[in-house]
Amino acid sequence: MKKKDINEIEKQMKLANEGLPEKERALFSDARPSSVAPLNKYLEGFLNWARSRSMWMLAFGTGCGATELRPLMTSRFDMSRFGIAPRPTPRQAAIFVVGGYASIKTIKRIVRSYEEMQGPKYVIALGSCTINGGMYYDSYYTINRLDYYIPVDIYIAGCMPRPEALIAGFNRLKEKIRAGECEGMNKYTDNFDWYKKNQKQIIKDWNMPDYNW
Amino acid sequence: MKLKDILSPLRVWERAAQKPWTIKDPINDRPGATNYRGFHKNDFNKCIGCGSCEEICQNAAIDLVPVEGQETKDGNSGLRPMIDYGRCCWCALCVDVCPTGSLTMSNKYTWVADMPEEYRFVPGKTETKWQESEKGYKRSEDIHLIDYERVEMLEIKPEKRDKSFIEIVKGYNKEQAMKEAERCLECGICIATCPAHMDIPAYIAAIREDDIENAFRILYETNPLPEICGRICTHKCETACALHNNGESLAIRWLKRYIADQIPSEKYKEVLGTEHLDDPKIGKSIAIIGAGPAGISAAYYLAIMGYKIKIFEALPDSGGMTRYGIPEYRLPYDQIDKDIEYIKSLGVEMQFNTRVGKDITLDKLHKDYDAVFAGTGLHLGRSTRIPGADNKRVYFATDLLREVSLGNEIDVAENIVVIGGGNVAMDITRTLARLQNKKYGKIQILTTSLESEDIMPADREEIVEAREEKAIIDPGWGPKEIEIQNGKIKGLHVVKCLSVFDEEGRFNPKFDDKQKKFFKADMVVESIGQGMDLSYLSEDIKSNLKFGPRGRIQVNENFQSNLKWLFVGGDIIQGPDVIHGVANGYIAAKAIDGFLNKNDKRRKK
Amino acid sequence: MNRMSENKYKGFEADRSKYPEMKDGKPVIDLESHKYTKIWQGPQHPGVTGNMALELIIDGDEVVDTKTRVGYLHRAFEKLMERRRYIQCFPIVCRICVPEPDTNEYCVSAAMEDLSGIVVPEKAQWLRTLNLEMSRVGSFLMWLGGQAGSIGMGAIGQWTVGMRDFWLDLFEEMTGGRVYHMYMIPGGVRKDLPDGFKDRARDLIIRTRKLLVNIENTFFNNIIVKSRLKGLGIITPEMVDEYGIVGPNARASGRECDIRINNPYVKYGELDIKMITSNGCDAYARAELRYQELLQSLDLVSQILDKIPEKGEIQAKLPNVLHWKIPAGQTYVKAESTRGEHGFYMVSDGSEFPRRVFARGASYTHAISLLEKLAVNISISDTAALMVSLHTCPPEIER
Amino acid sequence: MNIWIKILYAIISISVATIYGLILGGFVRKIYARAHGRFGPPIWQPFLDIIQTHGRRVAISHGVMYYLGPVFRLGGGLGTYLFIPVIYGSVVFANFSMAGDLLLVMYFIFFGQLGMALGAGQGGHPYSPLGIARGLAQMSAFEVPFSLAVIAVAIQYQSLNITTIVAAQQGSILNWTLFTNPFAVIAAMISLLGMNMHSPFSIVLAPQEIPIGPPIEMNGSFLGILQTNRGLFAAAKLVLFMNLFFGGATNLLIMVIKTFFIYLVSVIVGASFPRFRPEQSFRFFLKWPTIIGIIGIIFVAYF
Amino acid sequence: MEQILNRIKDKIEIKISTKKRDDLYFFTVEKEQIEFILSYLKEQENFTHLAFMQAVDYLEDGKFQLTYMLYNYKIHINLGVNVLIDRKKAEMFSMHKLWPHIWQYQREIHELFGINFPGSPRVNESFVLEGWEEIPPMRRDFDTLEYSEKTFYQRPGRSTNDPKEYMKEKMYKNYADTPTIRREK
Repeated sequence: MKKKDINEIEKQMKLANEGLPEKERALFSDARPSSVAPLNKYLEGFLNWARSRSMWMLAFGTGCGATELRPLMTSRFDMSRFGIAPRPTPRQAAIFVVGGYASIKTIKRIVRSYEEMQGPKYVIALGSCTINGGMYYDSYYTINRLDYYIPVDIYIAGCMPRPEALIAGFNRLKEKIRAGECEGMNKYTDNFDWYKKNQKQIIKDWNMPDYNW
Repeated sequence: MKLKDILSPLRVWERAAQKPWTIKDPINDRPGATNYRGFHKNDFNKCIGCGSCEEICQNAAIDLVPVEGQETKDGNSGLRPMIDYGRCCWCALCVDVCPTGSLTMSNKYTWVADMPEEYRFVPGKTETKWQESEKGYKRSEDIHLIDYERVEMLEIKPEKRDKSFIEIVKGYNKEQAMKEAERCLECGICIATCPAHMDIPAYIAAIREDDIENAFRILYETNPLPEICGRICTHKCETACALHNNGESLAIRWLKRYIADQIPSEKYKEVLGTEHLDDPKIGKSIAIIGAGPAGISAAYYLAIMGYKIKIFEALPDSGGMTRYGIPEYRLPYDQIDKDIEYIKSLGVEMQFNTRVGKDITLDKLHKDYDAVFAGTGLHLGRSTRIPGADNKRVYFATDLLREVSLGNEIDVAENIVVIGGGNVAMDITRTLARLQNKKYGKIQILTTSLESEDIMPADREEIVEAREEKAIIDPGWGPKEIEIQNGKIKGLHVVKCLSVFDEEGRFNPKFDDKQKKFFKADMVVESIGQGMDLSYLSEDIKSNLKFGPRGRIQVNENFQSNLKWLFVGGDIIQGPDVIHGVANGYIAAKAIDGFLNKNDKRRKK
Repeated sequence: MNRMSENKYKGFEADRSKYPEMKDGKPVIDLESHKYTKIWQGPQHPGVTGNMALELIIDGDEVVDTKTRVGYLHRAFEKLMERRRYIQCFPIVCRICVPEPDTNEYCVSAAMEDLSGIVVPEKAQWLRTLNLEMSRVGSFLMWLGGQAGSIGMGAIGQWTVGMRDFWLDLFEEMTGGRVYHMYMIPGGVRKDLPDGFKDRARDLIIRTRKLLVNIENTFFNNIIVKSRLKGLGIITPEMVDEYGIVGPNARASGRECDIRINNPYVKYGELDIKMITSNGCDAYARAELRYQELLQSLDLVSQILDKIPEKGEIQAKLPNVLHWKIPAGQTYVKAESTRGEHGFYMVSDGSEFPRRVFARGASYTHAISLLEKLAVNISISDTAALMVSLHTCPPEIER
Repeated sequence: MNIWIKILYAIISISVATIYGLILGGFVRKIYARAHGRFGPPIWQPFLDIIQTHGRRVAISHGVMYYLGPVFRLGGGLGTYLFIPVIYGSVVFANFSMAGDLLLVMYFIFFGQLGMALGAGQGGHPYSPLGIARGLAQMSAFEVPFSLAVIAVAIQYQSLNITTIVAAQQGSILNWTLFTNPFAVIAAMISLLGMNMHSPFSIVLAPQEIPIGPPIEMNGSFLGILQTNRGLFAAAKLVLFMNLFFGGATNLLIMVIKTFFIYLVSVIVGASFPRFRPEQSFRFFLKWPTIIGIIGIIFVAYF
Repeated sequence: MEQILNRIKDKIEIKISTKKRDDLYFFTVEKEQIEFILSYLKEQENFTHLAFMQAVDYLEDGKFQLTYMLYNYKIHINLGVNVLIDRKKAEMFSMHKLWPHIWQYQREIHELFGINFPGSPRVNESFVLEGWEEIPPMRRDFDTLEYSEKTFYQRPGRSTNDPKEYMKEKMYKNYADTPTIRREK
């Protein structure tokens, strides 16, 4: 292969980061995210067990769903019993609870936070709004299907889902994690272009790097 | 800085000594409240698939889908709501609006799924954990999203009406009609039940919009006799009405009447757009026997399709049974005229006092016209054939009604017994009651029927009104014998009737001979059904015609007999009622059109 | 106001004079100079119900300039209502404010009733009053936890949110919904009280009072709470009109504005209710005032429970809601939410759909104009406390 | 003694201390939870958290210093711990106690924080430097009363060797510094509140103000190391306080009981008070505890 | 209140004035008078509290209606002042001198309705929308459902049946449409 071709391919492998101003591009990574295969069966099983017992949730309450997270965190339902703890920063969180409707302005932050989370990461979608638009199906400013923008592992029905339903959702997520079925992060990197296309279609002022490392 | 402010906060730890509030096992320990709005349930036995839930759902979460095992029938569309939990907001408006009360909610609220597509389900069909759950939100009887009470129809008081034949029902005024029209759910289930398949929701919507002319046009799409039907239709649609499940059905008939009443007869052509139909263009002509609803309906549609029509009628005026079988207090003659004059004005010729078979033969009609439609109706009375029924003071109801309509004097007796439980029986009862009242100043008429009160075929309001007019209705008796002394009727012996139909639904009355009664009478009127008079068919035709069960001429679904040129419809085929006649005439008219055009093409080939 | 004159509060008044450059009354901040840091707080923020971002320019720990950024929760309710039938509006409006949805339900129902001339039956009015007052209790409880949490006292939040959950249980029994009650429909309410409800409610009032005593001991008599909240975010009485401040925020600055008393709606006119005001003007005064109002609300709930009639219609007759037309006109209906004046301006054009519905939330000015003014020259530690102390509810800003 | 055996003992000692520190952390969470009216997480939750953080597949790094931050922090923890004799008289838990170790320990307490500051600064998130500024400022502030207390202790026992100090306190409960020099202990205990960073001195992490501050960008194994260190460092601090002021421990059980109660002071105060504003916190340390500390020194030196 | 209305009527001409409730009045004034009337109401008549300011789109008439809702703390009465402005030349005076917080209403109306407020502070800053490229969404001619369907991918696979049509299909399919009226031409 000629060197020129290799350069070309390398260039294609890089992200364009077109939303950024010229002088800032150098400050951001332009590498593509790549998927990470699970480790060998037993080690991964052990880690999955630990992951399922220590679920760090990003305390980003988007939409109404955040309201029911509060009773869940506090004395009546006390989710810390189940090893679920809120983390204030996406870097440390593994679970993203998208609490219902996401306006365009919020989905931008959701995408960004999701990308900043370090894998393996899981997404729980609450309520009707994330499934098929919910009661805002005809609103010009809320998305209809969350799975078009980030991969979703669990959907919980309700408007709002009650804390009990949320706990049931977390339990189901635990099962899935232990069974090793939650590979949303790899799904995201494998279908990266598709997700990006969808995201860029609705987020008109894309002024962030293409992938928020 | 106070010391209290430093020490007092340490009382936080008081809480540590108390029992924590935490629920041990939240998923199982906490069922939803008794009227919690959880996941949906649907009782298929009650659901009629009217789609009100779909209509009111502000999230467009509900679809109506066909469900296996749910058949489409009168008053039940066979569709069932499928709910998308990707839309639902659990506001329970669908539950509150459900006219049958079939849609409810359980108190279950936990549903987790991996795939969003799972969240579409048909409550009642899809197997769910909560279908059997007892608790949950149900429609409260105290709240009213839909008006289940009909707007009251003004009627003339019994004291005022029982002497005269003026129309009882006054009809809705604009305000009342709008209010009544507002009750419509627009589900459209009634359309299938209406024999003429009138677009009921559309014209009711037009009333709501106060666009009477449009409503009127919709009426004429399938029914050219709105004034008649607006008064005396058997309104089967109203039994199919979704509101009927939980209250009073919509007064569809009265609304139809309201529309027709609003348009003066001189505006008919303008509104319906039939000003320039005078000259038939096709050059084919059709003979119609009988100016009853079926014949007139056929004539109207054929006329607007451009055929030349001639109607032969044995009686001196048009309308058939509507004029000669229905008393004037229910259907004033000028209203019949209003409908029929318009049809006449479209160029339909009517020849009265001409009995086919006597004054003109059917064969001649066949020869002179391209097709013949016979809607001759049921004008012969049927007898109970009990001992004494052959007395001259035993009458048939149809004959008496015809005589009254023709204006002939009737020898009304002081004590009358009417046998029969149908609408005709009520008509004759009330007619004779009026005549009695005129003649004797009092009413002594008794109506008895085989059927007990709850299964009497007459309309409820007819029975109520008859009673208001002081006629006695004593149903549930089987006539045994008319007692006659010296050629004069003394009365009627009856025995208790236990059941009318057997288990297979056939007519097979059972009596209890021990319970007897005697009704005193000078005159007996039989009103147990009518028969047809097919004497106009010549032997030749008769032998070629195929007959179906109960002596009816066999016709295909287009009311065409096996003689291709002869179409038969109306009471002699279906019914008996006006709306079937109208529907038959409508179908037959189109079939005749198709039949003649087809012949055309063949000839050209 | 007396306190205002004291010298010790003077230092907390927004004073921009010490910043280098002022242009048109605004500081010119050059981020390139590396003297200032621009930092975003939010969209997620504990203590605030909903997402709202503060764009802060800080100099060290001190906030130099604040801009409120909203829109994360914009769902276009008003646009959606323009294409929904009148009856379909009430489930959607309660989503405008999550901790206290009932005020929205009441306002939109009352606006429709006002426009179409429907009179709500007596019992339904009482049930509405009960529901509104209970929702105030729930919202205040949540706010109290938020205020404590915003300055780092988690225990109070744990208690009050837990206690609020017991109130939600009552709501669930009464209305069938936990958070979104969708209880008040045009014409009345949806359900009568269940059996034994009053006893359970009275029991809960006693429990809540007990908890509040505990909170008074630990939160209000707390030296650090006082040191942090006193003098924070001073709203002078003059600012009340200038910034359209309503509700507890205005009452804590001495303004007598309580719609329940000034313009009584539903059955508030028949209750024994007193205007609570304070002259503290700062965050601590607001917290104390809200605490007093919470106690008053508990008192009102028990008053209502005593007065509620046993029997009666719970809904006036509506026309068929599927084609319910409301005569043309405009109206403005308001109610006192925990944040202040909450109103709905509804314009009808005689069709089956509203022409325009506007939800006026109290946070609209509190969180933007007012907060941008108050959140200057304070420590970055206090922005959260300040934001909560104004009781901002972002969903009602952008709707 | 053979150096290898010493190292082996040190490893055992470190493991025990870390495990103890983490369990103590888990237990404290449960105590907090009780005050909140709930049950709280299981006490082994910190271990699961550490496994989980180490089990992350991706761990983004921001540069060399970013790697060094957690390492320094752990180094600080180890350094602090390794020079404190944990159990008086025990060979295994003697660690590398030597003459003047008290100074070394005090240095190492600081060391970890500084290292962390470097690493967190590399993360580039604006909240990190805010948190670091607060953390270092507060540390400087509480270091004053703490140092004064330590000086008082050193003066009192005429030694900078912790083992000696512990030895001097043996015999009777009245020999504890707590009773011999209560002022110094009060000053030290107040600065312990700051050191443990519970409310009202939790200004560094302060999730409501500067979302978790310095470690905001830390993730995966970086965070795992920090968490491990938290267990170790907590144990080290408590053991140090126990040794200096509460008579040390002669066996593990006494160590556990004493340290637990020392920690409980922080917990009791922590649940009762909200957080200080940073400057309030600094001012606080430089005011009362400092005065008390000075009184402590005067008390030892002249009485 | 009647006195106040009379006093106002003395000063300017009020087009429409309605009493909605005892504590709610509305009247309509000309665009040019708005500045005067609002300051008069605020300064002289104690209508010091501006509850809100909003716009209504009357697409059919080509007008925007602006409403200023005032409140009087002394007599506890709400007063709505309506102004109709031309939809094509949608522009209004900024009232931020009277009430400082009105700028944000004006910013919102500017963004959602596209009405201009020259001189209003920060009026061009984005309020709730981010990266909006369509016409201002609260205008009546903006169809939100259509936009949503176009942009946000509704989940496919749903279909519904109208009971009316479905029953026709099942039960009386052959009962075809009305015969067309054949007319002379």
